Amino acid sequence: MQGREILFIVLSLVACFAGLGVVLAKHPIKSALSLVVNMFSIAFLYFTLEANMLGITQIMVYVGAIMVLFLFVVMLLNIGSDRSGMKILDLKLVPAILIALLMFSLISFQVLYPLFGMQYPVADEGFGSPEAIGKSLFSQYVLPFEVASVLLLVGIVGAILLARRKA
Amino acid sequence: MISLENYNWLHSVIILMVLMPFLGALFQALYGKLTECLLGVKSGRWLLGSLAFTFVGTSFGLALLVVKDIFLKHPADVCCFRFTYFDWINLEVLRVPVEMFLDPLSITMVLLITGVGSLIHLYSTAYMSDDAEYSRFFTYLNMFIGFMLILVLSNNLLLLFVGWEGVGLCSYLLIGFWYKNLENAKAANKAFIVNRIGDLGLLLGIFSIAFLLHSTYGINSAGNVITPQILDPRWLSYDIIFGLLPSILTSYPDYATAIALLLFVGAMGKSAQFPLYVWLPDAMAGPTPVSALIHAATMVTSGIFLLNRMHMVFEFSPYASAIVSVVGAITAVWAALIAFGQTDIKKVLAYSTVSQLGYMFMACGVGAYWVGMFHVLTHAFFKALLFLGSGAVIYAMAHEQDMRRYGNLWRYLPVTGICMMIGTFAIAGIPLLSGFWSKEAILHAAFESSYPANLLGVDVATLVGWTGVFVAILTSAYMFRMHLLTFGIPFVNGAERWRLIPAHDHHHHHSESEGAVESEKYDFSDDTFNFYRRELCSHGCHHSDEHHALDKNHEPKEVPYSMQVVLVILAILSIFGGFFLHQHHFLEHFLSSSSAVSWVKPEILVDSYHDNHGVLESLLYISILAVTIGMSYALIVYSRGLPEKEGYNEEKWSRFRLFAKDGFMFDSSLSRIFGRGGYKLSEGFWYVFDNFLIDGIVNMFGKLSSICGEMTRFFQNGNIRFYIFMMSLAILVIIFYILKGGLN
Amino acid sequence: MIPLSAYLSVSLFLFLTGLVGIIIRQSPVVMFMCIEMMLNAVNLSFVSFARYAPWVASGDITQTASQWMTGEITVLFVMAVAAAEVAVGLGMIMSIYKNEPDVNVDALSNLKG
Amino acid sequence: MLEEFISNLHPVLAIFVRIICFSGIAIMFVPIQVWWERRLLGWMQDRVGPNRVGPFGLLQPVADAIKLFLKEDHVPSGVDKFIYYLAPILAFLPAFALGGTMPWAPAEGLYGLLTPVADINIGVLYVLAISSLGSYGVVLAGYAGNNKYSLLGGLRASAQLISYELAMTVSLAAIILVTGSLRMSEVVSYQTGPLWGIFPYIQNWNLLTPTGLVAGVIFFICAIAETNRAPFDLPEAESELIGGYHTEYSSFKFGLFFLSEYAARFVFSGVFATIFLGGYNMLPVRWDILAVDFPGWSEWFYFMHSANYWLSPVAFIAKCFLGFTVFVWVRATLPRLRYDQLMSIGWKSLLPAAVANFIVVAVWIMVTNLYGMIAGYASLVVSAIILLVLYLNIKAVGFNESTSTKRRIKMAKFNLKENEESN
Repeated sequence: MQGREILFIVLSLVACFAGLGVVLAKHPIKSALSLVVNMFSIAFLYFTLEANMLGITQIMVYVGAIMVLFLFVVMLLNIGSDRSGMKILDLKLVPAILIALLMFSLISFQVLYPLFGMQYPVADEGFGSPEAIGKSLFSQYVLPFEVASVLLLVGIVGAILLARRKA
Repeated sequence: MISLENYNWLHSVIILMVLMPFLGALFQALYGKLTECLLGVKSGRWLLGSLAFTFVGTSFGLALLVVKDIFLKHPADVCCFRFTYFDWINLEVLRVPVEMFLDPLSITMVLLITGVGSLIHLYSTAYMSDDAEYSRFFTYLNMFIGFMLILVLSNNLLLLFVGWEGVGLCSYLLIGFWYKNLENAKAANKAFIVNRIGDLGLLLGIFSIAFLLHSTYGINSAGNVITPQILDPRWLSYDIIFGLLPSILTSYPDYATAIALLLFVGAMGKSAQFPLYVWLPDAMAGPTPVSALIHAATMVTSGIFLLNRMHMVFEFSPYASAIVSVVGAITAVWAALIAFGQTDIKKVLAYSTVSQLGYMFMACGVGAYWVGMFHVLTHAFFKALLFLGSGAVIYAMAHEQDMRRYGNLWRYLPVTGICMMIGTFAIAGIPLLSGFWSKEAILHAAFESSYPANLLGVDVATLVGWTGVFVAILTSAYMFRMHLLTFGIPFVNGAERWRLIPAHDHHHHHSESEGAVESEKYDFSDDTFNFYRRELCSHGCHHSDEHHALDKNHEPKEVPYSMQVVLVILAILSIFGGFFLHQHHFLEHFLSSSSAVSWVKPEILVDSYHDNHGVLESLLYISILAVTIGMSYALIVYSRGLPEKEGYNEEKWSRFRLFAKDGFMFDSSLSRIFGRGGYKLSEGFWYVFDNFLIDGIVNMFGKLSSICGEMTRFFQNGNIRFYIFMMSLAILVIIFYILKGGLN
Repeated sequence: MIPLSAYLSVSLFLFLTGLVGIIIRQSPVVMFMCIEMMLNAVNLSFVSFARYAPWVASGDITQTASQWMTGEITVLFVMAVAAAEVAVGLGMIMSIYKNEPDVNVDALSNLKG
Repeated sequence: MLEEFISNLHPVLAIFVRIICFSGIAIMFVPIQVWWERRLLGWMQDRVGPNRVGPFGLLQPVADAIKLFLKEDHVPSGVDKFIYYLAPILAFLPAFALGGTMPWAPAEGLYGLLTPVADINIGVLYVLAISSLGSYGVVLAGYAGNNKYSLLGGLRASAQLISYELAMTVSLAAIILVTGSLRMSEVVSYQTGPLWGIFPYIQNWNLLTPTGLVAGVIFFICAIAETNRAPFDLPEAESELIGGYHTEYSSFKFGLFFLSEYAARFVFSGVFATIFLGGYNMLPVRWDILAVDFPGWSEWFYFMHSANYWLSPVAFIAKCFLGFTVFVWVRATLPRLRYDQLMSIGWKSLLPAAVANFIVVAVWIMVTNLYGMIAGYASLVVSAIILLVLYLNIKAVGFNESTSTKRRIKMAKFNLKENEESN
């Protein structure tokens, strides 16, 4: 066991528990906080994958902006815990978990198990660096990049339209 | 061919010539109202009018430049130029460039269009000066000139079609210029729709030429080039067509007849030939300068131009040529007879135009294409003169168009009167005036035609010739009738006839009559004031303050100088134009040489069997006699003013004249057959097809989908979580399927 | 050495947790959070695939960047889309809550057939 | 000796040493800052300030701290305990983590082992990411207080942070564009180049360049907003919200908020100094170049050069204090904004200005690369003028609108009066 493995195990455990927390927490604020932790740990998982730029972007975009928005909305609307509660005896609970288990076992047997021996190549200098991402973003992926910017613009307009007070 | 290297400037001059009017139109359309706002209405309109005139005048100047430097320096038969600008359509097998073709025929038309066009622009600046939508008028007018230039200058059939449709559009817009009056809008629609029939013919003609070229020499369905001859994909351009057609048509003479007739249908629509002439008289609803420019001098002659351009096809088909001349003859007689029943001065001129167009087609039909163009030119001079003169009269007479209200206008409008008299003399064929020369040429061509034009056992050419003589009689008769009714000094029943209209207080009456018009807007059953009301409708709404109705205190005044100048110029052209063009057979040599490719005429055409030597020798006397007969009839009947038989009370009219007034019921029976018949037919179709077949199918699908909806609505329960649940179930199944190797 | 499967199984676990969360939770905000978590899970698998791709260690950055950065670029785009989606989605949730202060997703079934 | 000791440490321990070096300084300076702020405020407001405890009141912060920690640690009833305890920690951590990539001395010799904590290739982004985390403490504190005023404070804080984060990011993007690197040490070393590429003896501190000046001003305003200081201190506006998000906190937990606020200001000043004020360099003078060009004075210049190296931590801390002083100065000068003013400044002024600045920089770099330096500066001027004219046009439209509304209101009143008279 080296440091890297320990780090991975810790991070993935944190991520998984935080993920469970998102689903199981009664109060939306706690769900949101769990999600923050989840995303933070995913960001650090990115770091372990040597995707520094993506990790920091993950923190900036998800943790710094999106989750703050979530918290803001939850607080602004003062959403309490599910008044009706999460029905433990909800008819959908059991089938949903069943489906999840089925899918997990199916994929892990069919996909994850064969991939277990996958080699871990030594990354080049500059893998995941801002230069590499920038270069491919502005050369090969410039069209999707522009489309994404338009999408963001549309998103802004849509959000303003949806959220503004009716006159 | 002259080498083009010394004439590089031609390339840009030609496109500039075409673009100038469009630029003018653009300016008028974009900045017309702005100019009026900025400079005030009066000076703004002065600027707009002069600009409109300048743009067209520049084109005319460029055309003159081309004539001076090219056509006067070189023999006509080498003056053929092709200018390619850019590709419009570029496919593997078809390339349609925007290209211009300059030859004697097209430069003749260009001179005519821009020359007469700029004169009429000049005239219009005064005529339209108090119309509310000055710049719109000039937008259309400039655009018309531009499209007309495209039509005559284009080097391929598609571009010709663009010009063809463009002038049709402008004609439509200008007929319906005063669109607030429903009658005008209807007239515009009529012109447009009737022209569509002709355009369909033209399109079919173009298609069949393309088909013929393509199927005979082109590329077969497998994509293989059958003959190496057609490697140039510009096979809609004239130079290619004319190079290939003769050999094809020699082997397929029936195609020649079919194509020629289809093209002729196109020409019939645009040039108002017999069944399709009905739109032209109604087109007089537009402003008078428009009638002069579009519906007398230029656009309606584009049919003749087409025949001249494509004359190769016609020369391969004597039958089609015979049909052309017969249709022309029928039109000439028919319209001339109708003209006798008309009391509206512009309608008389409209029918006269139709009749003269028939004349031109007669000439083309007997094989004398250059004569057709000759008559186009002279007719443009004197008919534009007559229309503009009538416009001047209408202008002076408070927009009254009924000749029965005129009389004795010599006293008030001497310049207009003299000019119109020259025009009348010219159209009637008084010797030495321009109409005389062209009419003589037509008759001459008919009698000495070399065509074996034997249709159903009748010697068509000779028949057409005699018809021409008859039409000459009729023409001089109705033209002098018009002139005498308008200007003639009545010998017997005294005064000017508008003095009989009771006087009325302008403003009071005006509001009253406007109210009346408002209440019974489209009911013109009381037809004494038919035209009066119509004019009121069309003009009254625009400038009710300035124009008053005609009444007995009206004093006609001579029109502004800018209009008089135009009249005088055109009068001079009407006097000397024909002689000038005819001397030393100038025009004949000039036009006959115009073709992109010279080809050997088919042998069938050389054989001539009819013998009209006697007639030809005495033709001059015959035609002079014809003019004299017509003129003396008119003098006898109309020199004493308006005869009782043609007065305001139409019950006293003769049956023939009443019949002619209605256009021999042709128009109304057309609408009855096609309008009502079509309605009944479609009603039947609606009952059978729509009710049972289509509705049944549609209802079946509706019922089917509603049944399906009933079946599937269980799943549509609005519960998002349920949807997601089902979705994940489906994903599971899909993953299972994929992992099981289902995609292999 | 961490195998690729480890990352993928974390990713799969988070994805399925999100899926179960969407199905069993009734608050729209929490459902939305679950969606975000699923997106993140997928992102994680993208990044790990990008890192474990066998051609990572071949060639210099300028030449092959576009090849081996594809996974990471995709993640960037997913983030952009998620940002837009959150902006609009939260706007919608705001307007839903304005009409109904206590929202249960099951009650929002006006469009049922 | 020290160098050897540190370089022989386990890398994880070495990182700990660096963290302690940095955050120890940051925490150590908090009391001094408190004293300095109070004295300065007193001076600016024409009063004395704390002067009883110790010489010049220097021990006043210590006394305050003792008082604070001896207070009863009160937990209001009905709060969400977990979040209530979590919030101060979340407020405390980012304030220090912010400086993680900030070099407070040159990366040579001894200093190179002590700073920065991690010179990663995304240092500037790291700063932005961590500064965006600063909102969590405030927001959660506001929520956990179970108090309407606290909640309002938290809401305001989160809205404000998100709004100003954008302008801050874009203003830094302009600097990144100029520098060409996200690495903090490269940002600093870029600033040691010749000024504007023209003056060889002066360092090219970003604040001395036109676009850098604009970006710097925007960044500093945003920094004030991000740390919730006056005039953007709406989340803790005493007159409206009592104390805002920390109303319900007392004793140690309040102390953490207090500490983190001062630390955040200090560290933000440090970031500002690093990115805009030439980092750890003492003066904007290029001593080494001078030494080469003027051999007669070279010894003195070399001395200054080495002094620049050895005194760099001092210079850096001095710059941090300078920034902190500006914070205090602004607080003493400007009144608190209204909430709508805050939003409109963020969205309508700072963000467009930052974007405009970014565009100007992009054009400048582009033109410089294509047509040379002179054309580049010309394009800078031209595009700035164009953007200014555009801005003035928009402004004019806005003025017209507002005046027309006013006029309409006046007219309406007038008509009302008329009607009354006629009645």
